[in-house]
Amino acid sequence: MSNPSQGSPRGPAPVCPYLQRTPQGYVCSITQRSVNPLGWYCVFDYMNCPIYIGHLSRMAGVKGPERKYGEDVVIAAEDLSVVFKVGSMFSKKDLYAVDHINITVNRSETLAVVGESGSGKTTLGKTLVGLYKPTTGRIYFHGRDVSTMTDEEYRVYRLKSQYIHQDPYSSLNPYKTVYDILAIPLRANKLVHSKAEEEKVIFETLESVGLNPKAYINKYPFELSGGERQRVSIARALLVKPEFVVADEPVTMLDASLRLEVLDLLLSVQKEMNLSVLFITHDLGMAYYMAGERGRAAVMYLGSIMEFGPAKEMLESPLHPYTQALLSAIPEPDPVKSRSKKVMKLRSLDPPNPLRAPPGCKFSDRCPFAMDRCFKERPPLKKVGNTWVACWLY
Amino acid sequence: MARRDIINTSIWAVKSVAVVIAELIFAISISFFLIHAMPGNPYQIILVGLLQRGIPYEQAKIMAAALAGYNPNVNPIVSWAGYMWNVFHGNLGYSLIYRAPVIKIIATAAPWTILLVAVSLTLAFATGYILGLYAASKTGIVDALINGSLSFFQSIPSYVLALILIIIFGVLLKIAPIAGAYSSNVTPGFTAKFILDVMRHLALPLLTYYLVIFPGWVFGTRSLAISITHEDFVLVAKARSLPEKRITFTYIGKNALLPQLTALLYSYGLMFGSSIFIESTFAIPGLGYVLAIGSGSRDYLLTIGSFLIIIIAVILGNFIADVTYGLIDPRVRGV
Amino acid sequence: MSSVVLSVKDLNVTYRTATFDVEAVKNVSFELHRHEILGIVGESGSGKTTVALALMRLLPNNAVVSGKATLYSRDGNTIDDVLSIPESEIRRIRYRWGKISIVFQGAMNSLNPLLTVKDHFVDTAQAHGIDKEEALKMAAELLRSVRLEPARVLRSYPHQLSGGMKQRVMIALALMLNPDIIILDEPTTALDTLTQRQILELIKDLRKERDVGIILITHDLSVVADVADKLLVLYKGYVMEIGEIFTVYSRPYSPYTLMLINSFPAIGKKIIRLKPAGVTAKTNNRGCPFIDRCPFASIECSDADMKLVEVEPGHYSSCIKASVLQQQLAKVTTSE
Amino acid sequence: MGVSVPLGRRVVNRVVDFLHQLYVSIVIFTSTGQGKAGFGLTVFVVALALAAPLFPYPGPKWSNVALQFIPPTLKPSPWYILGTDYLGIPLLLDIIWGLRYFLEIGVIAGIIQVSIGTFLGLLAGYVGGFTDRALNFAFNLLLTIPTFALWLILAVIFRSGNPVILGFILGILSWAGLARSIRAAALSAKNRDYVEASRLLGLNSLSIIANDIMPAITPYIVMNFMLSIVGGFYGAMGLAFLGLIPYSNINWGAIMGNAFYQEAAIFSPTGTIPVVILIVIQTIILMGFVYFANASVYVFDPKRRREVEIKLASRRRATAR
Repeated sequence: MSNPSQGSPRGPAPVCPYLQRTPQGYVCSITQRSVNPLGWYCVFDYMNCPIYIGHLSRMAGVKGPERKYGEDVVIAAEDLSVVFKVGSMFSKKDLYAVDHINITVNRSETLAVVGESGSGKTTLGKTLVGLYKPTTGRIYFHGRDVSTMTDEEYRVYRLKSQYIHQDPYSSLNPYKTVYDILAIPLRANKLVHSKAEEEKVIFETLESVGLNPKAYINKYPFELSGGERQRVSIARALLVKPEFVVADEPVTMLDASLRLEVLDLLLSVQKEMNLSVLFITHDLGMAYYMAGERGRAAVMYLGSIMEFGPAKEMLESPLHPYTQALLSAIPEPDPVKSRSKKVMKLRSLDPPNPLRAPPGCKFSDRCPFAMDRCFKERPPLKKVGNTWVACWLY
Repeated sequence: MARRDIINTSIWAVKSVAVVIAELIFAISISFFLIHAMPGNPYQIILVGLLQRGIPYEQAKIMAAALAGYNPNVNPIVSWAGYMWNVFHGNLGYSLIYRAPVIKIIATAAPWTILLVAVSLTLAFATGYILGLYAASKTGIVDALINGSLSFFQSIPSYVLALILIIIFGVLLKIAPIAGAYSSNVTPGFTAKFILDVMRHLALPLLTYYLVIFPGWVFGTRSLAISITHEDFVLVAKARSLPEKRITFTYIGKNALLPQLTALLYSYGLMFGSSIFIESTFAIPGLGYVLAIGSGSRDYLLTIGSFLIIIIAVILGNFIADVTYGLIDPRVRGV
Repeated sequence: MSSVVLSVKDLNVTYRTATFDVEAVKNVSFELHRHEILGIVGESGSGKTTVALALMRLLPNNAVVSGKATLYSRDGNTIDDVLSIPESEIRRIRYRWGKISIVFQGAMNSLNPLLTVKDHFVDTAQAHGIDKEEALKMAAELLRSVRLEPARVLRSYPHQLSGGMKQRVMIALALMLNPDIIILDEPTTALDTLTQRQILELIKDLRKERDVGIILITHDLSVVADVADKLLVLYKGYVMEIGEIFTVYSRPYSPYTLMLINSFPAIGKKIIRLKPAGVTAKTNNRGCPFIDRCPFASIECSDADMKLVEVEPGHYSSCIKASVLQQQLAKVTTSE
Repeated sequence: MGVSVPLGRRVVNRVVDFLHQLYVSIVIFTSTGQGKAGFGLTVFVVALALAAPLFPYPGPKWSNVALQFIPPTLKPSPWYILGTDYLGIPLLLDIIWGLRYFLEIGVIAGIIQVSIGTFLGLLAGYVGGFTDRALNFAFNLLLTIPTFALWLILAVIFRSGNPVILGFILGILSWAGLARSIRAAALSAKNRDYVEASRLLGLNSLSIIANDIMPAITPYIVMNFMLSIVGGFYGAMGLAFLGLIPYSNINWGAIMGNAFYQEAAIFSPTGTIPVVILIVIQTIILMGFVYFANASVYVFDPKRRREVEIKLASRRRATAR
């Protein structure tokens, strides 16, 4: 599976004239707040600094960067699909890992994406942070279309959206100590100017993820437990003050008793830095725990969204048959409850081969309620109450 | 097999043949380039030789081109194509020291090398594979023994090993002839006496070849077998109380055989490399010997001709190993 | 005939390595009855797989095993100590796969990649003196019982089957010689949710249709909750608690079990937040292993001898403060 | 560490840290039997080669037909302790200067081989896509050619025993094997999550290669560098043994070849002594290099380094009390 990372045809970036260099570091001459410059832009408020935005359009003679979505939509995907060429040299087939998806993530919201392996949830996450190039559709960061951003804007978008990997054993460089793992990105992005400041930032970040800096900075990854590694990789993602983070099943590989601690850490960090988080999981229970009372969740199957709406309603009254099957399949620790759940008798045991997905509704070959319409036509997402669902039953 | 499997397998077969053809063309181009890089221009020497014999210039030019196998006085592309054509038709030029077409000399020399390489390689591969599998289940002294012997043989060049064997068996014990492919008083022919004599003469060279590569095979198979023993399906095989022999050969052995076949791919090059030394030391008139003599006496066409044949043998060897690999591992065939 | 099929007393396993000895399993005792599913729950490093390998006599040769395990086979004869009889005897009575069989984690790699599924069945049959035709007939019937289509599956290589299908092939293979006990070591871990549910349904049907005792090993309490009759909780080689699944869940008598139950963000259930009491264990490895994370720990715990005490009929716990735990638990749940 | 550290102090820190790391590496090297032997021999050989100018050059003024192939004696002077070669020159001097000659070839070949192999291997492994497929095909293509046969032909073309030329040719011919293993290592490293994370954190390809991929492939580079030195010994001695490069008495192959082909000295007891001495010395030295190469793999393993650092720290604490 080739990995077409994002390339963008853009010109050189204009300079923000309001950055002033003072002995203590850079200060924004308008707001007089000390800022951390990222090359020619201040890292924090670039996207929301009204003065700068207005100035950019006038100076660069570019029609002002029109903003598509509202102020609080941090990232949005419109008709997004990612297609991988699969198969041997001559019999190339298209694998729709992500199939025409529309999704939005608001400021300081946790949107849970639930799906089994092969549902395309990881590909969606990696495309939103710019690791994969979308085959169709566009991604909007702060309402700005990523493919038409200037080089500097694009660099800030990539830096402000981070990704936490699932496997703690391959997300940290085994040859570097924890200190180096955190120091290298800081230095590369010129976010610190002296060794002292570098150490201060690293110590603060480690403390914010519940690791005592003195004990951990000289350790190699092989000396850390699974839980500690996940904390270091979360710390690394927070170093660059991101605005949008994709957490791809961060606790699946950890022991049960450690999971809650890491999930709570993610929730507290999200509140503290009002991050928007895309939480990927295969467990609806965990999705609800992270999305919270008002949070939203989306159920994905073979690259498409089957149901998308408030997590609480989705758990109590699931609309789509696949969500119902998922709910009944999730084992409950309480023996009484788990044995009382009625089990959905699916028509076939095994998920279809993604390369030969059924023509109509993708779940049609396993869905016990499948009508002949389901086999022919693919159901669009329809709003039922305040949940969107793609099923001909509604 | 399902229709799809047949298609995939044939695609895989076509791909393998294409690779071989590309490699052949590459090898022939290298030798074409080498001929031109040679200081003394072989074509010139043959031309002068013919002129001295009184053959008119025009005719001599054509004859020289035919004899040398390439024609330098046309533009390079045509000359290259001409050379390619000649090679495919077996005309590798003319050897000055043997006064015969290179292909004939090689035809007489090749069997010796192929005999030596084939026999010693199969012996070393088989014994190394069996001993490696056996050693995988043993630890302690066997480890030290194998590691020690491997680094010992790895650090000895083949000609030094040949010298040692000559000193021990030839000079001190005097039980094996130390030079020549067969003694002079025996008439070559398909007689038992001749064959016996040849085998006596080839004993030491074969032993040298064998000792150069044998430890490598034992060590390779052993470390592979140990890593496979830790796989789940071996534990499950034990759990199903399958007989020990079945587990060692069909479960561990078969999976170890595959990577060893790829290792076979690259050991051909090594084998032909050391043939130059072993055949020269033991005066066995094989390809290596011809190459050494040829380059020693500046007979470039003979040198490059034998060099080309060696590469072609290596390429064919690779192809055979590649095909057997595909036959054994269904995934490679794209099933 | 009593319904007990296997009784294990004080099983101890220590791995001898060059530098130090690892005590993986420390005096584990339990009983397994016919038609019963015993769930063994433990996190990584709790020794649960070591227990399985010890029973299958598959431990590496640097493992030192002590204790007694008696197998009461369905065909009448009893093997009084499975752990100590010589290897030749094990082969003679075809103990492995004949009396007890095992399915390993996720079965991703349990099949030889160069042989077809058919070869695996024939291999197993011939090792146990069953001829080829008989074996193929049995294989077809077994594959249908695990809802797999024999014609296609028998012919294919392991890499052509999905995770769920390979798992079911392994279960069919494990049933082939109708053993008295089947051990399932993490059967659902590497599979996704829907396939996981199908495998658990299959295990429930197994228990009904066949006269076999099943040991289900997992790190995920909710997998056991759904399927098991009895629950055994392991932590760092010690048995923390054994009992009927329902009583253990509603009234856990070991803080570790409580923490395990608590660590699931189950839907609509109140989570009880418990902070460790911060008592540190003495250096020698005596005493309760869970002392540094236990919210109810105190100094005495570091000398606890981890012996199983019957706190309720059929319900055992090795926590010396088991009775205290119940009142404190009640206090914590009401106050919050 | 509050105030920013002056430049001088930082350089000193850097040097101290480097020496410490070097010391840790040496401890790891000498932890195994093979490692001790390999490290000791290699250091001794390199030191002797560098110190060669201190010894008289075994030039023609030493040649003395009367003392041809004499057994080891102290008669005329201690230099004759290992006897003499075909020209009557003391074998001891031949050996010392020979070491320098072979090391020169091996090091030059190693540098060229490692630089081309690493560059192309990284290019293929890291860039991937079409370049990877093309380069990988090229590597396999080059591997079908027996390097020594081609080296022999090129040696004939250049017809010189000059170590720089021989080293250069060997280097140019034999980088394909290293390139292939580096490509494999780079490919496996590239697909790891931490490389993706670095890309996300805005690190450019250069720093990703330096920080994330190089540590994984350094063991291959060191191993191959050592083996190319062994290759240098093999090749140069072999060429001289077959008499394909001009005779020079510091090339042990020439001495052995001479003893075997011309003088048939090998069959007379006096003739075999120099040959046997050379064989023994050459075997020991090459085994040293091979052991060094095998042991060098552990030096880069962070687990081993940590174990040694802990041991050193505890020993330091013990001595401090």
